[in-house]
Amino acid sequence: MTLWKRFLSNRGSLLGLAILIAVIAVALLAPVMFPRGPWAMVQRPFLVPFTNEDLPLGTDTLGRDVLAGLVYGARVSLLVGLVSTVMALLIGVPLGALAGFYGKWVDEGAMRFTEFFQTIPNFALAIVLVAILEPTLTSITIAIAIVSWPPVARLVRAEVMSVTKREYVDAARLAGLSNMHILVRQVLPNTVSPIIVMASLMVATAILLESSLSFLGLGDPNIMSWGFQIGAARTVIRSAWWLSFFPGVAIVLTVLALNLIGEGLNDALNPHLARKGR
Amino acid sequence: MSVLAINELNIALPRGADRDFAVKDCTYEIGSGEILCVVGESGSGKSMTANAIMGLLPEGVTVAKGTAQFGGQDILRISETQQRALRGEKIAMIFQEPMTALNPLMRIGDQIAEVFEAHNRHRPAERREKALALIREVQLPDPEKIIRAYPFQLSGGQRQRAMIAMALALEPELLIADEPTTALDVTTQAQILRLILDLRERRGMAVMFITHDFGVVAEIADRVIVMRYGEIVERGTAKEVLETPQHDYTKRLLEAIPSGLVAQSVEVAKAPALEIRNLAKTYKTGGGLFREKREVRAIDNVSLTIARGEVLGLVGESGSGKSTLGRAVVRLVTPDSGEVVVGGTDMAALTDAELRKARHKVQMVFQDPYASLNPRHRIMRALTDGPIAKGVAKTQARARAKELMETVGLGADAVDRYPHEFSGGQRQRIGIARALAMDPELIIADEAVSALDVSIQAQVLDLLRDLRTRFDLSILFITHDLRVAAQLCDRIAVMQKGKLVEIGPVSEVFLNPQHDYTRTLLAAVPGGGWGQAAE
Amino acid sequence: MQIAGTILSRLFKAAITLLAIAILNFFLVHAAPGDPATVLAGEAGAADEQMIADLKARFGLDQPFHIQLARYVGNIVTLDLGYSFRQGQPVLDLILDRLPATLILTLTAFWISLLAGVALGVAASARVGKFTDTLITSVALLFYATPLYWAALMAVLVFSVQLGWLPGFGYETVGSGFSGLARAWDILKHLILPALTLGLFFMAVYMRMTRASMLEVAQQDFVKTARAKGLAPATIRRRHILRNALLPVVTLAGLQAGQLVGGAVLTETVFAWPGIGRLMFESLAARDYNTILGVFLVSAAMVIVFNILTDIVYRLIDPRIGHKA
Amino acid sequence: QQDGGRLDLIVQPEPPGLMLGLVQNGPTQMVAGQIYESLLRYNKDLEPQPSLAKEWEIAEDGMTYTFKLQEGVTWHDGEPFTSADVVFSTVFLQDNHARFRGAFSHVESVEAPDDLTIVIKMKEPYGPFINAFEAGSMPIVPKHIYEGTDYATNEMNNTPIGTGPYKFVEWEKGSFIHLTKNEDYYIDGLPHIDDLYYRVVPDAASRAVAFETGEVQVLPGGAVENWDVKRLTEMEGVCSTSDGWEFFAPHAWMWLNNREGPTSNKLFRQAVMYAMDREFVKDVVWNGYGTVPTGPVSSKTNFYSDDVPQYPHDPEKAKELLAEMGYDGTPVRLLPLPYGETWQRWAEAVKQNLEEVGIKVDIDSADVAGWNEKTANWDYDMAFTYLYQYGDPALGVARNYVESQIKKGSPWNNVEGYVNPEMDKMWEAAALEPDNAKRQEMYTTIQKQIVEDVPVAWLLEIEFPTIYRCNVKNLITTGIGLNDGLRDAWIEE
Ligand SMILES: Nc1ncnc2c1ncn2[C@@H]1O[C@H](COP(=O)(O)OP(=O)(O)OP(=O)(O)O)[C@@H](O)[C@H]1O
Ligand SMILES: Nc1ncnc2c1ncn2[C@@H]1O[C@H](COP(=O)(O)OP(=O)(O)OP(=O)(O)O)[C@@H](O)[C@H]1O
Ligand SMILES: [Mg+2]
Ligand SMILES: [Mg+2]
Repeated sequence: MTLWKRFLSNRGSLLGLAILIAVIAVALLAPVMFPRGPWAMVQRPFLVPFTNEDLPLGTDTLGRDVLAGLVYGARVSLLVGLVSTVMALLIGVPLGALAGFYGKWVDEGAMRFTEFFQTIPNFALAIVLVAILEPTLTSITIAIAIVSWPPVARLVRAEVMSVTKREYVDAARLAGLSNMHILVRQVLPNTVSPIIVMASLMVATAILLESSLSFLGLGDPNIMSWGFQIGAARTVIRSAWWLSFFPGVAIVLTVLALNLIGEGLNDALNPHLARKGR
Repeated sequence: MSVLAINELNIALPRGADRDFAVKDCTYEIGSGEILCVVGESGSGKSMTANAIMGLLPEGVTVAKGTAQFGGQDILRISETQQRALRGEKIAMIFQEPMTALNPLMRIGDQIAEVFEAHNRHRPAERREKALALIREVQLPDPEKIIRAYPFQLSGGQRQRAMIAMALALEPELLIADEPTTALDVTTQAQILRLILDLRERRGMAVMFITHDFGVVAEIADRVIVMRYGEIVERGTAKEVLETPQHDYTKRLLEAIPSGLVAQSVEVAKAPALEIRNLAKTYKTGGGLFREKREVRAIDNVSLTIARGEVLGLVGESGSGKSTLGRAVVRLVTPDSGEVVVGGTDMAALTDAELRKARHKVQMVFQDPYASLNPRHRIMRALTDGPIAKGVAKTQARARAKELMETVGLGADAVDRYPHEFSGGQRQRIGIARALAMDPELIIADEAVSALDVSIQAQVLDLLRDLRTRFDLSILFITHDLRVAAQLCDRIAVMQKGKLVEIGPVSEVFLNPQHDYTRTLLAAVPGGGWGQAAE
Repeated sequence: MQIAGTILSRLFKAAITLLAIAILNFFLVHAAPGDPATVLAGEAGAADEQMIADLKARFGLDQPFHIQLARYVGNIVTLDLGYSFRQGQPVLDLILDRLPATLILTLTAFWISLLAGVALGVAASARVGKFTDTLITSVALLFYATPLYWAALMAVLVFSVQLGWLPGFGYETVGSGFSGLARAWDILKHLILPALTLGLFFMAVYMRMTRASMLEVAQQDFVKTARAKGLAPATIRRRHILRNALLPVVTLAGLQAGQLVGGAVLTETVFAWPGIGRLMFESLAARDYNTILGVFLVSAAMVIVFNILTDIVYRLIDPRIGHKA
Repeated sequence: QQDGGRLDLIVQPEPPGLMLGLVQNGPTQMVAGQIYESLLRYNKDLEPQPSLAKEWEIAEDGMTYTFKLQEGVTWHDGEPFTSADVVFSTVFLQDNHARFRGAFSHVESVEAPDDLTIVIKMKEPYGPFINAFEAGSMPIVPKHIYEGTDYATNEMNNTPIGTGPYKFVEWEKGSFIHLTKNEDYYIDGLPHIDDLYYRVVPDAASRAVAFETGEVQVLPGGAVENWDVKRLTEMEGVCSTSDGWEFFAPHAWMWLNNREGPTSNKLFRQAVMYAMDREFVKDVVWNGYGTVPTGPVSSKTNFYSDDVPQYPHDPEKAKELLAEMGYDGTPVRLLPLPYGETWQRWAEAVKQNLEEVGIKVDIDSADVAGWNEKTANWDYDMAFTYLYQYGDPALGVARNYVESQIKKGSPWNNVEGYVNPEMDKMWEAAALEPDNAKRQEMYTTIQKQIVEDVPVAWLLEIEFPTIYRCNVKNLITTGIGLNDGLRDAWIEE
């Protein structure tokens, strides 16, 4: 696979991939590494990092292991990021594709509908949705998905519109293929590269959004996430810097990794850059 | 005295390109007031030579060896700053593609005046005057308006002339013109050639003219060099090269040129394969915020018929509605009114589902072979998707695809390759194979050979001729190359501004044109020697 | 005149959209658990049935839902945003009070991010692949990935608490009695930290977009034409590449400028900035229906206004749009 | 003592309004308590002190209260203050003030024989009545502004007029409320400070920063999270006090739903009490502030008794009780109070404690409105809350345990659904008993029984330390704290 090779030849995307794999591995292994879970109060509170071998990252306000929280938080952050992105894609891609492909009233209708969701500032909308649904992991994921699909729909619509105008689509029509066949098998595959790149950005944005909601006290209280850790630590940021620092770094690293991967995919899928051999 | 002397020029391509050197060991000179035509097949390194002289090689491409003496210095070795001083002032270039060579967001006048600015000539107010004078000189209509216009408001020919005005602004000693007329129809092409000749007369500048059209060579060249695979295979005066070619490749090129002779056509009088009655199509575009509506009558009440086994040539200037007509026949464009009857069924009256069933009767070979192939699908899929949708069994469709690939001369194994692995001419043939796979009664061939150099052009035309005799196929052949039309077609239809202005047997239209526009068109064909009946 | 006509028709469409959004919002907001009466009663630390009944009647919550909706729509149509019973003020006054602060903050952040982002993008693209490019791209990525509120807290710690250079929160020095220039300077000082924190993220976005766009435009033929004229690289970059590269950036900027108005909740909260983002959030917490709806409507209107402005800017940059054929 | 200067305080959250007669939530009381006054104030021992009433007298039988008003008092707009205003206020508050309504349900009539005298006649003797005259409980509002108008929409609500030591100047919504010295205050020489600025800073961390950078000088209780309290109080020139909450005596507990689910079982509720490590929470979450309560009545409130069953942290005992009841592992929902990080951590600690003895807990989550909705509609298993005691069990405690106060729709009554008719009779009798010794006896019995039944899980007698710069003097002088203390405060240069 040349795409894969090209992707791996990029140092940035390789680094991103390595980080992401590490994060995923840690997330999967969490119960093995910390069988008592992230909430157990294991030591005195505010234990400074690197002073106790068993608790390398110290403890938080209630004496819980920061590292355990970080590791369990990885699960939630990734889950929210990935699931909400997939949901957003599931709404945005079909809607955008139909709008772009059929045009006319389908387009008009779909775009009005999209505009609806775009006109309310998305963070505000997320807040309202979480408030209505009450903060649980599910409702947060749904809210994030709901506010992030409109750009997907717009992007896919624009891409599909432009691909639909290409001559090979006309050729497919001449061959007597049905509309669905053309849309699914001829048009959509040619729009994947910008969608992939955008999706990588969305995963990152979703993680940030979840943490922002947590910061405002709209997180799921039963679930340890990085945003929760930072939000909970912000009032002690002066006396216990590490409580928000480590999860902050974890977010930065993960988002960075996702971006590097997205950028790498973008480059790998871009024939211009491929030709230059960069 | 030579203006430019190139010695042993080698241009290296980056790793992974199709060969190591784009240009290899080229040596030649251009004297002042001389027009040197550079011809050769696509990819032979013509543009690269020109770019090297300008110091504008694309990234990764480098000069490996050789010198280019200009005004007493080796311009391949001087610094970027020194090169900048030369560019525009001493050496100017007209690029191949006028549509994209102008900044879309800047007024034409400003773009011309910018040349003065780059070299600190004149005061700002004077620059405008000078730009205006140049616009007059290249005979753009309505100079006062044009100077304030944006590129998109100009036609292709007008843009090309604006480019020329820019190139001539500082009266350079050397003008490099890279295929400046490929995209233009013959009338516009003729105007531009005249302009260049005229300027050469008046200013005595040297011209390096890159082209693949031998008509143009015959018309303007003093001397000619022929390139292939980055090497010069032949050189000499225009007369020498055209009349007594030495190298095999040159000979083949010259043989492949469609002759200017018109075959006496035989009337084909079988049942009609296609009847078009009172067809009309008007494009309305725009209409968003700030956007005003634009209306173009692309087809204006056109009626014609094509008999079984007949080839009808459709010619006319760019934008006259030829492609639209072709697309309306296959219903890729829905006409506003009129009928399209294919083998007895009115295509325009079918429902979507019926249409899908009837589609296979008419197939189209698209103008741009690359754009019409899905880059992500193998050729096999391009050739079998249609037949399978039509109801042909999979194995049968695959067998037929291989057979067709043999027919068009590409070999059965080629079905497993992706479109980008083929050359332009090969893709064109894939397009034809795809059309044939549907067993059509009628093929619309839209500028099927315009992008190809003459040797490949000849291959494709042979194929089409062969197919017509073998399958009794009807063809609507859309082109802007009248020589090609004369070679292949039984009848010729001439379009102008959406209207059919003339239609008749080839010999009649070419030898005895009735309409003014047809006459202008014919007169503009470069290379002369036109319009004799074949013995 | 044509333009005035299209703007009018666009505004009309916008009005319809706004009305629809208002109704949707009405359902959304009322779907949240609790109502302003219970919140107020809850805060009072004591309540009896009579109090809650009184409050409900005062807020019009004793009416059936459809009547409330009808009343609301009636108000909206007559451009009346209603009355905030909680705050005892017409919603419009509340919003107009807060809007300037939000506009100052978001527009400053917007311009900082746009100008700096574009400048950095241009700089990075000019030296693509070199050290400067790597540096700019990495720093931008870092800004992009850093949670906004975290950056905000850090900024306050460093610049306000440790260094004491800048005020850490608030809109202006309270009770200073400043006026005129002195007041403007005072507000400016308060503005720096929040505007920077809010701007950094978007700066990164614009930077990346500009860089990509510059690189793409630089490939186009007309750039070669410009070089063939003998123009200096800086001139080419500014006059030819940048202007063309800006088109997608403008589109994005327009979308985001609109979103910024209602979207600065976090920054406004951390920096105690008295803007409408916070007003929205606090009203939501208090279920002050009319106020939330008002803020939503105003920010939706802002989004639409910015869309129209974007179109105008677009048209100024690109002559191809809106031209007679 | 020095006059002049300006004092910046935090008010959190921003009050919805300042008209104390209409709105009585915490922040409103804190700001409007400087503007409005009542007839009395209460010192730290909860003894009545003069305010608008110069002297007062309670008849032997407890059936008549006579107040003599201060002379020469004017409203902030210059109108004279008279007994008519007091009479009008009782009418006004009847319509708008739930707690006032409760206390005044024992009142027969209010009369003003002359401009400076008020006579209140009771229907029955009501011991705690004398504790009901603080500004938050009975603010005196100007008759000349409100009489005959629609109170709720009166324009003047936005520019409140009172008799207090400070006058309203300006309210920049979202930023600050500015009060200024009342030059015509009826006590000569008071107040000392020229300007008060109540600053609205929504984020707790920013509030700490505001105090550190010197931008504000007073952090009222609860303005910063407890973890910051220690750091701030250790700073140079910073003082703190837990005084000023005696009247309110905030008492925190978890409502345990007595109606359904595992919490309806007394054994389960007792297990919860044993399972919780309340000392740990006090030390860690509350940074050592506060007292672990023994029962429903705060140790600061009158008629407190510690002669009740004790519930130390004893997980084993808790497990035994659970086993005895046959707890089947049904998960219980825990609703924290959405008032910031401290409360959130608290809920997490409790959850952890309970899970350690085998009770499965899901933390429910809701914002203030959601919390109100859920508690008011009994849609919870365990719910955090804290309530004020207002100096007397009859005013602040009884409402949570008597059957007559089981009313859906308000989170400020017997939300847990505790029913004990015998106790109800005792509560009633104790409130009407004029003899304090007898009252004490009855309240002791009540406390014993209720602690045995564990209708709610008492968590903490909350102490809200007020943190301030030491150069601010006389900041807190009464049992009501910052809510009315600033008339005596002064700033040392
Ligand atoms: N940017 C590039 N990188 C690598 N190889 C290139 C690049 N541009 C052109 N080439 C290769 O250089 C060779 C010469 O190209 P050039 O553009 O000079 O051809 P040409 O003679 O102008 O052809 P045409 O008639 O099609 O314009 C070709 O083999 C082409 O594939
Ligand atoms: N999709 C479209 N929307 C609007 N206008 C169109 C569209 N397609 C073609 N036109 C316009 O219709 C006219 C006829 O176009 P058409 O493509 O048929 O010309 P043509 O004769 O094929 O020209 P060429 O020789 O350049 O291919 C032109 O003016 C063109 O600008
Ligand atoms: Mg070329
Ligand atoms: Mg065409």
